[in-house]
Amino acid sequence: MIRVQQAAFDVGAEIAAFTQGTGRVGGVATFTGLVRDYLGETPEGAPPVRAMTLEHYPGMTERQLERIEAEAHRRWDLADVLVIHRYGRMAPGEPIVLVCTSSAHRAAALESCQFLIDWLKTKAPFWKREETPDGDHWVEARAADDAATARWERSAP
Amino acid sequence: MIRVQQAAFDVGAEIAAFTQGTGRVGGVATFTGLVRDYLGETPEGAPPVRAMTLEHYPGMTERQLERIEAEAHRRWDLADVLVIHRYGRMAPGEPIVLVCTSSAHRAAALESCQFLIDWLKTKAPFWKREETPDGDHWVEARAADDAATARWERSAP
Amino acid sequence: MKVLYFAWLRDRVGTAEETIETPAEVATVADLMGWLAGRSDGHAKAFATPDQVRCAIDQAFAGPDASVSDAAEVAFFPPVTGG
Amino acid sequence: MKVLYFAWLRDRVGTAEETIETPAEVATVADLMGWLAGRSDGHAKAFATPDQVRCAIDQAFAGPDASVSDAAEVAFFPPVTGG
Repeated sequence: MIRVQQAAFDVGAEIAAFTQGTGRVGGVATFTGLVRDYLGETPEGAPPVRAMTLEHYPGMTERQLERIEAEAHRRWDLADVLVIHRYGRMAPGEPIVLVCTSSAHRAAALESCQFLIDWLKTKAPFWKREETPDGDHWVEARAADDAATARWERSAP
Repeated sequence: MIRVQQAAFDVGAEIAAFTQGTGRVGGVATFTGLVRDYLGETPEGAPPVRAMTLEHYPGMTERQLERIEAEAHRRWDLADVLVIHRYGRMAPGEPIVLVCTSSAHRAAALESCQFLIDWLKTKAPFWKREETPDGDHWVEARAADDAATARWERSAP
Repeated sequence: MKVLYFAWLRDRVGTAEETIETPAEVATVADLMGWLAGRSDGHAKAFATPDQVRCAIDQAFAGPDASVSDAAEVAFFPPVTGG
Repeated sequence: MKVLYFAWLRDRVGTAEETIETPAEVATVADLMGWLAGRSDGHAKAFATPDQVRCAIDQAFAGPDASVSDAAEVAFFPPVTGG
């Protein structure tokens, strides 16, 4: 299931409900992405982020996330998939994105979870704008994200 | 943190507390292993499991899990690690094990989560006994688990 | 044809959406980018670094050589940064 | 020396723990397994498939050639199946 929403969500409650619904198959993997309270790769010397706004392309976002979900089901034997992605303004510590996968095989759950977060980082039309003491700025795309996605294009299990 | 306990735990509440504690770093990965309601690799024709009992080696279990946790911190730049592993009797759908990792880098969180569950499958002294309509039996170790662990011995990031 | 702009492309163009009629020689995404760049100073700034611009035709990613002849909705935006 | 048995090794031996005194020629884990196998029918059954038996000396995994001379606690069990 795909959900694109402005409202904050409760990570624990979402994972509990997902696990309750499909848990008997064996394993549940999750990844939660949260707003950091600093910029860049390491906290040393990085300016603090006061808040972040995620803009997206309504319509295309849902289409891309549904394609990514279908691709995960095609590549792995999964019982269930949940992707929640927020847009709008959010504070440090708030969840941005949650990916949950369940499978009888733990490797399938874990690998598909990583695949989904890697893919949506480069294929879902979202753009982050950070508010810092030095002003607002659009976050630049990272080459590492493209590399992470390219990895999955080389290897189809 | 390592917890070895008989009591059931609330997956959602544990993940929520872990995320609350370290979430601002960026990403949280989790894996939950649950008691399946059937035996073996696929549900086809497999008899139902009524309950499962996990025996362990008190003392050695904690030592091994602490070593595995330290190894994950050595290999990846992690903000925090939580491993909860239960022993005793549990019903289908109940959680057996929970691994949570957090990091500024999503790949570190996801890979270390997979590493931890792979390693504890072959390095932590637990033994599963399943109760089925055909009687009780000890679960046999899977060659796939050894292979999953061996993979990490070849590749240290 | 409806044209949408997102993130810093919208900031530079100064609008999120406009409806345009293109001349017949605008056949591809690259042609359209060049043509749009001539519409205003804001458009020119938005398309000044074309390698930093991504395109979707009718809500699917499209490369610079993709045809825009039958497009109802064309969107321009920077490389995505969600997740 | 304290010897512990887990899972089906305990079922077969019939006890979870026993304290033993070994003769001087029992130097390694493999020696100890052979010597224990002679203590009862249950012990013999437990050690009948030695490739299915794992060992820990003082709560750390030990191979068949590891010395048991200074061991306080030796445990035997099947390959682990947790997680």
